[in-house]
Amino acid sequence: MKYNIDSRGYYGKFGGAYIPEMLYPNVEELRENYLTVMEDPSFQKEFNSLLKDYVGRPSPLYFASRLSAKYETQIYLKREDLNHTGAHKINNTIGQILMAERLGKKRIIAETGAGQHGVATATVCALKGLECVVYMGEIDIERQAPNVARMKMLGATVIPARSGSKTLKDATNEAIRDWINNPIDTHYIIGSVVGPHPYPDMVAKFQSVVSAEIKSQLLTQTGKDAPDYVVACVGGGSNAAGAYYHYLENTDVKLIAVEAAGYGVNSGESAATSVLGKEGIIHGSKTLLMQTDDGQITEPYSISAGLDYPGIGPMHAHLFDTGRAEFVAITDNDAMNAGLELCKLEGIIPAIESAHALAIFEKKCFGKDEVVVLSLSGRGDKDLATYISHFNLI
Amino acid sequence: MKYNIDSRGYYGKFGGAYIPEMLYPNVEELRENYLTVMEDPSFQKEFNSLLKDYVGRPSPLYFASRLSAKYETQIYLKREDLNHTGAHKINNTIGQILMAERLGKKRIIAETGAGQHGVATATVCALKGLECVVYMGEIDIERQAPNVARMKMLGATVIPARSGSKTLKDATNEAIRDWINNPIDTHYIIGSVVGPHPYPDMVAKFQSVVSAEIKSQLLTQTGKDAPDYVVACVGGGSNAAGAYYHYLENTDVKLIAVEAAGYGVNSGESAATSVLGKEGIIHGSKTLLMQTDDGQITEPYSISAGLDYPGIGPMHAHLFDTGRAEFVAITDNDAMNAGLELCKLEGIIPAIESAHALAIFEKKCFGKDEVVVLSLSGRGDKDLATYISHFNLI
Amino acid sequence: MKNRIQKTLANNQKIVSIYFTAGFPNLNDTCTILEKLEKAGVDMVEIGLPFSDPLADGPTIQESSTQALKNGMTAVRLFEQLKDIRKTVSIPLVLMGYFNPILQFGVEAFCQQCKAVGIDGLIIPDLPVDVYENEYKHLFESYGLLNILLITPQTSDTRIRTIDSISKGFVYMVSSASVTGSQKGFGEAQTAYFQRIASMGLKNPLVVGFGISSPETFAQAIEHTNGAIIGSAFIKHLREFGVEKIDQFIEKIRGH
Amino acid sequence: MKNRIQKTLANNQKIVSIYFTAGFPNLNDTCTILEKLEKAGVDMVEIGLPFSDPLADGPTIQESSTQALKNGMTAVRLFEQLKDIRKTVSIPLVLMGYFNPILQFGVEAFCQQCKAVGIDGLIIPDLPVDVYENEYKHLFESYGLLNILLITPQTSDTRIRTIDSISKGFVYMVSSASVTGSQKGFGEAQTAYFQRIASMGLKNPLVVGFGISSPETFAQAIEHTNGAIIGSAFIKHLREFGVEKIDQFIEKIRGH
Ligand SMILES: Cc1ncc(COP(=O)(O)O)c(C=O)c1O
Ligand SMILES: Cc1ncc(COP(=O)(O)O)c(C=O)c1O
Repeated sequence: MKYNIDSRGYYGKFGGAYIPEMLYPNVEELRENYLTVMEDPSFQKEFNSLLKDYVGRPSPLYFASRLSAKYETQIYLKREDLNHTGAHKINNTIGQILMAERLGKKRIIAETGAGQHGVATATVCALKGLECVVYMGEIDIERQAPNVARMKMLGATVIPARSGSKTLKDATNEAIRDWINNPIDTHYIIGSVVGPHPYPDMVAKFQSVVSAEIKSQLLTQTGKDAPDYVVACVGGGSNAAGAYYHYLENTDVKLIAVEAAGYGVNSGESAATSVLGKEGIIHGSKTLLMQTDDGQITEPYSISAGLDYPGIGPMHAHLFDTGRAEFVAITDNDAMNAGLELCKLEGIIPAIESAHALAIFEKKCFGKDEVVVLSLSGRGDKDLATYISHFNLI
Repeated sequence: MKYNIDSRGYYGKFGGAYIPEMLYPNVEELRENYLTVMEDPSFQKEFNSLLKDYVGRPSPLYFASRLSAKYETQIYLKREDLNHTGAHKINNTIGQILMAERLGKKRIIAETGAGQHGVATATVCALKGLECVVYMGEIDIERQAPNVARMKMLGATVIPARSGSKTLKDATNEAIRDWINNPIDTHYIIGSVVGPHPYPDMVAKFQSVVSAEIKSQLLTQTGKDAPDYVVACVGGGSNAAGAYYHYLENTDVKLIAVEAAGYGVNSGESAATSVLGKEGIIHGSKTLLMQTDDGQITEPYSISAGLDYPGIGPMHAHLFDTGRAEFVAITDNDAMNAGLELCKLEGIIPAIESAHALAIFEKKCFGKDEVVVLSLSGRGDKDLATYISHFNLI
Repeated sequence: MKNRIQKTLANNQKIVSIYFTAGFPNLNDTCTILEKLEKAGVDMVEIGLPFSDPLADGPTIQESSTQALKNGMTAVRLFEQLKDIRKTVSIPLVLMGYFNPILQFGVEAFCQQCKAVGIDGLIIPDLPVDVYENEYKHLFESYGLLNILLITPQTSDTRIRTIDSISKGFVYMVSSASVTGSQKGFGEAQTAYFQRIASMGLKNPLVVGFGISSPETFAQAIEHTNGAIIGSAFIKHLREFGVEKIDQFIEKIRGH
Repeated sequence: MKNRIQKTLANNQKIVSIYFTAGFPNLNDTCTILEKLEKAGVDMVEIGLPFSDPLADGPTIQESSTQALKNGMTAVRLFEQLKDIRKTVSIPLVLMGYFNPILQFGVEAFCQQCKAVGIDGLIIPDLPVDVYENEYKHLFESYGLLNILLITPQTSDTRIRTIDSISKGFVYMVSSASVTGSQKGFGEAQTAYFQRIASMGLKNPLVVGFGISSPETFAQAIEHTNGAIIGSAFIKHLREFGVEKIDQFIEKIRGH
């Protein structure tokens, strides 16, 4: 339990619940109930059956033979792109909607960056017949238009966040404001392992199904249940948390977290939190975040809406702090090239977020017999316009 | 074997191989080899492992509880929308690319309507490193833009078909012309159960995994391996063929085929082949097709690019002729409403093709305890623009 | 009683044959074109019955078919136009059409009409050999119509011999594996193919089609065979000049 | 030695308190605004240290914060501006700021500076009660700073009593569960809430904040409590009139 959460809601020195008193009842209600609810057999049963019959889990663990051949190592892709709605985000929203239902909530709010979490939230709200309001940065609304359309189809109200950098951070602020204004009947479905305790832990637990599956799939496919490496991109860090979860305490498994370097870590246009960030408070949690010397939160930049966030979840701050995970920053360009390469070699169009993780193979050499599991967190359908214009494919 | 193919390549009086001599060697090579290749254990092994680890099969059989409640019957959705690339089409292209590889082909061509088959073909070509050319009607290129972008990302060349109605029929003509011009190293991956024998049978066999899974999933979930009804939309008829396959000879299972009525069966803007069609020859097969009294093929119309085809596969012509399947025609409007309803009730955005099948519940009453399996052949991501403008969702 | 096709090919070792689409450029050009072709010294004509989906044809013939259909051409109308053709034209006439319109017309009725107006043979590219043999041979023969079958560079020797044995008028040698109109000129592979088939000693004469568009390709095609069919090149001529200057086109192709 | 906040609330049963964002509308307006507020008869002021992500604030205060940051406001600069404030202003001054900028400044250094310039209390909305108690209470107290804690209509009675027991200056009653500036007027639920808390007999005075924008809401707020804080309404006034007519604004709110 060195790398997981402690009983006070902290990962080492990171975490906690730095929230205004207005949010105290909501967060406290959740904190008091989340473990009991999650461990309830009826909850487990419904959660697992929706993951199986609705989301399509288990997602495959696919040995990417042409990619492996090119990089002379053993690459397995955890295919979260095949989930209903196209990313890992739905694992969490399924869990949280069942939680909200059991807490008697009637209205759901969420923030979204890439729109995947917004779509996943709108989806589960439709499934349960609950009202859904999604906050999304104005810039993200533009660059992830297909997901905005999907949310509307699903009956959600999408409200543009127009402050700050008009991206994920600002959408999160707006969602928190909504929650402050609607403390009784509303549940806030946070989309990553960020926010006040118990969110990071709750979201990580819902996403932990990913590494639970990796373990059993790897055992079947290779005879060993643990790989040499697990690689995942980190926006807030939920897909990484899910992919790492059951390996956190097994230090034979090396963890690699890939952040978005935008135009370059030192370009001033970046979202590489671990390099550029310092300890502080963002969205209710003590963690690493990009900020000025005065403690104003920096507006990040990445071509990838899902990684365009100035913080990381407290688990990841701790993994960075302790050296348990290696952090690598990947530029827009390198990510886009890696994304296109996966299309050409494996016939899979990855989300630009996931493409950042894929760029690891140009950055780092792995051994011929080493097994690298990479979290393919989402599919690139939402990113087609960005890909097409980046590569001039028209 | 009353409803399946006979040894001469016919379903009753439909089928055969009405092809120009230029295509004879290609088609004959395939006819001679397809069964042997498909039955080869190494083929089966690779096919099944790709279906599992790459495509994400089995696709779930999802009990749609809110939809079932609304229509007071037991509705199970076969979730082909969760397959890699978003539709059932990939089952067939995986099979055919392995076939092409074993026949030593180096270049792949395909036609596409909705673009799903084009994407599925471009995908398997990338996976195998083969050149890929996809023919697509100019109108379909416009209305299914996301799929055009995906094909380009995957490295395929998309060639617009500019003759006739500029839709699927014309793209098929162009693909056949290409094949005539490139008879030696090229394999033509047809996207539905149409074309000259052995295509209809080969494609049906590759798609039959769908009903094989339904049988075992239904047994687990309901204790019986056969439903009362299987419902599927029919463009060429491949998703229907897959969903019916293992129930063809079990006449306790009622089969419903849903065709596109466009603006109405008698509006002159329709693609309801079984009502409007007569026996004839299209794309190398004797089947039912929409045609003038002079035998000119009619230009069909449907809001759904994948159903916008003036023929149906010979299996379906036979199922219609013998009364084994009930054919129902659904208008654009009814399909769009049914599609939106699925979004709102179940959080699933269906392809407009599949939405036609869903409209059956407004047309036909099913018993409270009757089990209806519906082939949700694809997801609606490709159709967002059409949905959004149809419902004025901006 | 020999069929006109057989007679022509027996008399004339190197025939020039022209394909055109009935109803193009204008609905009622059919007879004029036929008469002018005969006058220009053409030995045989293929009259194309236009089809909406001519999948063995290249863009030139496709477009002419689309135009002809727009102009209102149908099988009924074509037979109507041809009803007195044998009063003015005596060279062999072959009707070329896709199977579906014929099927809708009724195959027997179609044969009957063909015979009535004086058609000598049929080319139905998408009527496969086995279906023809099993279902329609008897009918065609009873109306004195020769069914012209195709071979291509990919057709196996065995199959060529089968086709030769079924054929009565000539064997239509597709110059290369390609839809009509898509050849620039003949290369070594094609010449070798012409030679190879010629040396097989088939019972039927060989007539080459597809890709003959110039005096050079015409000369190459007939070197080892009994004649050649010009399609797309003639359609282009019609598109440009209408029914005028047909004689000049033929002269040019013959290379004198 | 009593803190100025405590003295003011002991003397004056119904205080009027104003919130404004330091550095808005212009970087150097801080002292002018403070002086004018005192002159207009305001009893206490909350000076907002602007933050990039003020998640408990509504659009009016957010925008003023963004503007203030653009103008160059920082904690360092604010303390610089306030260094002689106690020469001209004697009413209690509360600094209100989000926790992150304070953390970056260094919590102890921040307390030290507050004391040096004459700040009486702090409101840090995202510093939770337990963290305050465990980590910072000692520090705040050693610099004579009162930490003002909030309660809302959703706060349980038990928790209100805990907060009351930890509090020394006053309890900040959030009028309703909402971010600042989002109330139109007070309804029955709020009046009942004011009454309910008032009847709990807490040891600390109660000051109401959030949603006070008019003489009516002000009057309602102070009926059962010891005072009210006006924020967004005052920011809007500053946006429209700058530092002019502050006295008129205060007069209007007081309702005379
Ligand atoms: C496909 C995909 N991957 C990754 C992320 C980043 O989020 P997280 O770090 O929480 O996994 C997102 C966020 O939207 C996403 O859509
Ligand atoms: C999602 C989907 N469903 C159905 C169809 C119709 O094809 P078929 O009748 O062969 O299943 C298509 C064709 O593109 C499709 O994309």
